[in-house]
Amino acid sequence: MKNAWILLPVLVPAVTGAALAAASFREHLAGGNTGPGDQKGFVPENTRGLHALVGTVLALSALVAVGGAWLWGGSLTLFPLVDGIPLYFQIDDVGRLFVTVVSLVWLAAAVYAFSYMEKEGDQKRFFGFYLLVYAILVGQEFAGNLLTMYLFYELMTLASVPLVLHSGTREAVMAALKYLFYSLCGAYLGLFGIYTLSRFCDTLAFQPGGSLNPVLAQGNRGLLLAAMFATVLGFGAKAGMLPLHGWLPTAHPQAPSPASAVLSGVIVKSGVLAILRAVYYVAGPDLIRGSWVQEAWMILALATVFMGSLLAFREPVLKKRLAYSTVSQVSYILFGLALLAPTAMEGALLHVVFHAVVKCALFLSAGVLLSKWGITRVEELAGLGKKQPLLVWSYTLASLALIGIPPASGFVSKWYLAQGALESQTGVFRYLGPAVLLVSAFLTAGYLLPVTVKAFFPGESRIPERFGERVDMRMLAPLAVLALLAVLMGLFPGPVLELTGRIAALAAGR
Amino acid sequence: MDLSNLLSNYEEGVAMLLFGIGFSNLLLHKNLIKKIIGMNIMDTSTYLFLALKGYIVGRKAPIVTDGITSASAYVNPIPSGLVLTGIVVSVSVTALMLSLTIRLYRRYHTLDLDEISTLLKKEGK
Amino acid sequence: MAFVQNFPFISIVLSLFSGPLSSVLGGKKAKWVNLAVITLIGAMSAAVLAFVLGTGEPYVYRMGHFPAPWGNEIRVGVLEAGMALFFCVVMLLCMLGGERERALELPEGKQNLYYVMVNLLLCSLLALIYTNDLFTAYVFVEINTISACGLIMIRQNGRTIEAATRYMIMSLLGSGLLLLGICFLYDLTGHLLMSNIKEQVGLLYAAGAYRVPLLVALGLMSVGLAIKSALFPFHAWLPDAYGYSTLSSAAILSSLVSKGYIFLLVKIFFRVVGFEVVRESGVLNILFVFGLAGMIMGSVSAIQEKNVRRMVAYSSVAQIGYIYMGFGLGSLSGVVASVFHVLTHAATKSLLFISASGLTDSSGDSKQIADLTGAGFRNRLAGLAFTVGSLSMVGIPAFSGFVSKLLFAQAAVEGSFVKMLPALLVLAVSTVLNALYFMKTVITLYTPARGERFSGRGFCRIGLWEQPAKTWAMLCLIVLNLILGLTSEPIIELIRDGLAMFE
Amino acid sequence: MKPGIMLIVVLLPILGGGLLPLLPFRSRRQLTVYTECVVLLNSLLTVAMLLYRPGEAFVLFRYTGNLSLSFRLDGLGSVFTAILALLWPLATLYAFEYMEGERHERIFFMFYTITFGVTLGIALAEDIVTMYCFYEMLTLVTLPLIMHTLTREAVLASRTYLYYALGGAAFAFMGMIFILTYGTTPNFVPGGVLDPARVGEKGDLLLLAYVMCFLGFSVKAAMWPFSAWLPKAGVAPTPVTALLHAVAVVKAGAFTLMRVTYYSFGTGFLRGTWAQTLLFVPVIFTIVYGCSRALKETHIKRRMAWSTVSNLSYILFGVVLMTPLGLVGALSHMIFHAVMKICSFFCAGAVIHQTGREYIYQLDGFGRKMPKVFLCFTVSALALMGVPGLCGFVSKWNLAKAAFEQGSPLALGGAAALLVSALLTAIYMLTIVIRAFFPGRDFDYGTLKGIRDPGWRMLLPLTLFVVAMFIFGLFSGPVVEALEAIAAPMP
Repeated sequence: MKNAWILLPVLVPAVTGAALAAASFREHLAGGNTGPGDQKGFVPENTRGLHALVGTVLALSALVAVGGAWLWGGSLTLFPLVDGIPLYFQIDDVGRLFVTVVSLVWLAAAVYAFSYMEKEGDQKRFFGFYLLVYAILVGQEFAGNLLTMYLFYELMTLASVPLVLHSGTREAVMAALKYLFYSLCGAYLGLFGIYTLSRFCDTLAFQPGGSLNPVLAQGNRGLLLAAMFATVLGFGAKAGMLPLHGWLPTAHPQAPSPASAVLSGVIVKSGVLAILRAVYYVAGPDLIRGSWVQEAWMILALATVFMGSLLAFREPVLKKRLAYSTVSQVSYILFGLALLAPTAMEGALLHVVFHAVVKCALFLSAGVLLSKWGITRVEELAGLGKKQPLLVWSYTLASLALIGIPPASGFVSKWYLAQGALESQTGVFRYLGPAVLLVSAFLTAGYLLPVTVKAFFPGESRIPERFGERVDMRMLAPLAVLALLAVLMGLFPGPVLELTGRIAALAAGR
Repeated sequence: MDLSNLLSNYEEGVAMLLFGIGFSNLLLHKNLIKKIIGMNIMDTSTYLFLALKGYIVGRKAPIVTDGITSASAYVNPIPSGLVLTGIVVSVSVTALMLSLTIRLYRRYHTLDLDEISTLLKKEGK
Repeated sequence: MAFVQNFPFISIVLSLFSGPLSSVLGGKKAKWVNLAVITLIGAMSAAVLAFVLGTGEPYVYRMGHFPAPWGNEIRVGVLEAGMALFFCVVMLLCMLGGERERALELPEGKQNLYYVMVNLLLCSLLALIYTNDLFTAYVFVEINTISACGLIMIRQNGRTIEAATRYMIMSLLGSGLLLLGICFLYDLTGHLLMSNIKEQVGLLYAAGAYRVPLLVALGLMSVGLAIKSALFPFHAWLPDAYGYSTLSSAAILSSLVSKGYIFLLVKIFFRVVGFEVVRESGVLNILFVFGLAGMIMGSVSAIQEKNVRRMVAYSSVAQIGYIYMGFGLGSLSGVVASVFHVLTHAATKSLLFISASGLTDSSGDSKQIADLTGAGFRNRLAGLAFTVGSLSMVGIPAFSGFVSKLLFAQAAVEGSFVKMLPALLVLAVSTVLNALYFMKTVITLYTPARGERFSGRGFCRIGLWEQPAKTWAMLCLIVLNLILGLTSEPIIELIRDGLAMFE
Repeated sequence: MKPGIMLIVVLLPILGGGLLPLLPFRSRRQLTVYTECVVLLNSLLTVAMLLYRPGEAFVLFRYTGNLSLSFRLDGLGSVFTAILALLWPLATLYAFEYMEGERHERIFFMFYTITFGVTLGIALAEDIVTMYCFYEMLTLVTLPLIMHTLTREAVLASRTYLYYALGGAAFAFMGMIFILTYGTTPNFVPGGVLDPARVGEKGDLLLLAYVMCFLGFSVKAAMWPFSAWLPKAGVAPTPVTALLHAVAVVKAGAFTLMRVTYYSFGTGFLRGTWAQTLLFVPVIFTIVYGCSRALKETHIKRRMAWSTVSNLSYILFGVVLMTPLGLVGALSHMIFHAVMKICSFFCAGAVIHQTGREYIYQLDGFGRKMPKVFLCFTVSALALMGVPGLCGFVSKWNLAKAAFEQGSPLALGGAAALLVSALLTAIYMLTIVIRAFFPGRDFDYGTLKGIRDPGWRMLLPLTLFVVAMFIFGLFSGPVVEALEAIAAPMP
């Protein structure tokens, strides 16, 4: 079997994760107290060993995944899943892009989590599912046809639920259920689209520009458009697009910070990936270009952008605020995709990368505040900057990047988005889009910067002593790295640009 | 339709009329005795009808007297036979009905069937 | 002329004279005489049946060898012989099944009178089956009525007498109409022998003369017989009569008496008037409508009924409805179905009555369905028998009811569109209704009687052989049901041949 | 192989079961061993029969005229037969543990075994009359099973069941009559047996007959508005509810519908007529209705029952599509749903048997106490939702494929309904799972003291079902091909 290596980064973390989860479950059965006797297998007892195991597995598989994706590539066909459509992996640029981002963020968050989760407890389960989700994401990014991708998409939904309800409180469980049902609802909408495409396309395998069969499609355009709309709506649910965005502000804050970091940073992107695949690689952008679907999509995206930032602006609780900002930021990406123009798509892809990094950094810092000093609201952190410059600075850098102030990375992507909008043939949206983006940028500034301001200029309010305690380096380091990355990518966007440009030219080129 | 037809054999008409009377009596009257009377009227009307059918004008009853032997001299004997049989039947039936009536009267001191039914319902047997 | 050919006449005479004989005997002797007579007649009918099947054509037996149109004739075909045999069997089983009740319920001195009535009834039934003379038929219809009335009222209580009275009144109305109809036919044709009448009617009809009187005569006769066999609107007397008379009477009345009239009606259709003529006339449509109404209304009132005997009685109203519906379809297959249903109903209804009494015996003689709770465990055979009967009535495959349902439905589908849909729908609906009340009872039978409302009710277990006669009767009837249900083909063939011989 | 084998596999359980109350068993153990042996032996025979297929028909005896009681093993029949043969022994095994301590076990196992034979009779019936006969018999032999506890509600439930079933049969009977009259033969022939010469202008009449017939048989398949009996029948012991009301009885209903639609009236005659349009409506409605009722229901078995209602309508949806693909979809869902639903039912039964708790709000934290059972339950839940990689997805895919291929708006609506119901399924299944595994931080496990997994006789079937779900889900290829082969001769 050629290219069997593709399975490695999927299976290895999956197996390890499953083992860990099983181990934690066994502890559960024993009623929480685990004597040394009742532990079998290679799952280590002490947290250090656990961290070591997780770290190595994650690092290795990330290495294999990214390295393999860039160096070897290739495709791999397994047994047919349902009527002749096989479980099929194929590595293309999109896969490379996403897998890189995912692995990066995941590693950073993992390092952070090692320290963070010591307070949370039940680390086995957490890291178990953490690895599991990673494996599934890799699978989704390497997936070579729509069905395989859908398989991993749905598995990912299910596997990420335990991350959300990790704390196990009633609210957490409710939030998890909400998350689950929203995503499933979306998934089934998407499935409707997949059914349709499987009938009207030559193949469900991804190929730039899609494989819609004009003969079959003859006279069925209405149905196809409806199906595409369902798809966008459905997968949009995971990306927190209107109208199925409700779960996001509830679920993300409930999860432990590393989890919410990856949720906001990466997992929402899997919705984006799904839409990208379905629209650009199976149905083909020409199908919906200029149709009501495109307009509806753009309207929804823009509305989400605006609404998201507005809500974030009004939100006092930091993590919720960040969650709302995710809602709006991801819709930037969706808007970019909706424009169906190369430049805009490029911008969208760039924003995928940048937003992943930035939002992860932001959530991590919020996590620090929460776990270290129990700070949830903005007012409470007055004067923190004096004591914790590194923390606050990296937060600030990240937020600058997200706002899109040159030269930080966000600027680049937004620039491309706006340019793409202006170039595109989408009537009123050519101007409406950039306008909304601009407004929401202001809002972003409005809801992110106050933190910095409060932190550095506490005014006369006295600074609590406990701010002095030093923060575990394992938390600060990934934070700093990500923040730095956010800026650097802004300064030297070359390699990324080159990659995204290639993708966009292939997929969205006329 | 012309009435001449009806007039020419009014006897049948009468028979039918009687039958109707008897029938409706038997069906509609509450009182058992009247029912029985109705039944008898009904039967009798039928016998009248039969007898009429058998009768041929200007002929004798089929009893051989003073040596007339050709069948053409007599009326049709069969209906008379039937009437006799019928009378026998109706007599026996009437007897049975009367006996039933007596039993009922002894038990319930009324001749009204519906009353009897209501009484029975009261008895609840 | 083979000696066998005398059997019909002999059997009639035998049953006729065994009546007076048993009136002078004591109860026990009378019983044995009666059973012997029935058995003997059954055997003779079987012989006749064999003979007729052998020759393959009907024969006419002149009493006293007077030629038609003066003499009185007996005419024997396959169907007649078969019916006679079947009636004997059923009657025998009913007598067996009701033995114990007769001993308990009938006043001591009157035992033998009962057998007089039964013998007379048998005689009249045979006569109705065999006779070829319309007026004779009338006479025996009356005898039938009288003896049936005797069977009802011999158990002396208010209900039975009232029922007997109502029954008499109804059947007098019926017989009055019948008689008048016969007179009309005689007036029109000048004959009383069925075959001759048929010739004449054929001629008249061909000539197109006397259409209206012919129609009137036919209508009078059909309606008269319909009334006598308790077709739906005229069934008021039936529940009381069946519900309160002694067991064997109820069984015999429900399964045989009305069937005698129905059989006579079939003969009138085929042998007197000719089925084509009947079909042309609208009479059948009337019967059809009333039949449908009966199928529904009978079941509906059965559903409301609390007393098990009365419930079964009401269900016979529905079953009679089936039969007339079959006639009403106006096709040969319809009549075949009806005749088969006559057999089915006779076999099943007697089974139901007998097993019901078996169940009530084990429930402290209470006839309320509610009190039968768990009776299926107390008297297992009766429970089984009742279940079989119910299933057959509902029309579950492997039981006789299924076959007749099948035949009815097929006849309906072959028939004209106008009648097809109502027939089918009503058939389906009435099946559901049957299921409603029969299956409810069956389930009650097998619901264990827990709780104090059943304590002190005089419930008792009844073993298999505590009432041997009843046990045998039930077993045989169950077997009869299965035979009708499983090997129906030859029987149906026989019915077809018989009807063909009527022509 | 001799055709007589078919008679044997039908009669063996009937006789074997019938003997049960008569045989002198000294201990419960002997009883169970005997029963299992009978069932197992019969399953083996059945499998053998499926492997060496008897070619020609076996005529038991003739009713009137051309009506006969005869068996024949064809593609459709062998699918149903296979399901039964594989599930019954497992269910019996499960029943042994479940029924421990219940009253009159003998009667129970007697009818339980008899039902096996009768259902096989339906599967092997060669003509519509035979099928009808066994169909009626099935109603009767399952009745005592529902009544088994003999409590008041059990009796009421059995009454309801009886009325519904017999009533439905009465209408189905009418349809059968039409087949007998207007068909060339009562036997089942792919593509239908209607004789165009006899049909003539009476097309609409026959469509009416078909609708009557469909509605009649759909009673057993618990289609709305005839679905009320199924949840009521949940009072029966779980092996019964699981096997009979998730597999045998309801599947028998679906099976008969396939027979009538594809083999008697014939899709060629029905496709595109008002009858099809008319029947789409209740079917699609039921798909959603069942789920929403399940959502409302808090009694665990009744919830399962309602979900059965909706899942059966998946099958019926495949049937009314009236295309070969539709048949494939229907058949695959018939197979897969059997596995999934029996598994989830058995889990519910295990809970009830171990703890006597019957309501969902009582299940908090059970995941820790009965881990094996609830893992199986989770898998079946995911399968029912149609998570890819489990068998539920495959059948849904096939159904949707058929719907799109058929292409009429109603069909597409049906496909949409499938997805809606999938979502609802997710909700009503996963709420249970989440409750069981994540009762909330402050939950006190002390309240669940002494609750543990059941014994191997319950766990073995569950495990096998779970494995089957995965296998069918991942390697559905051969199965689906086989089904396509069956559906191939359809016009």
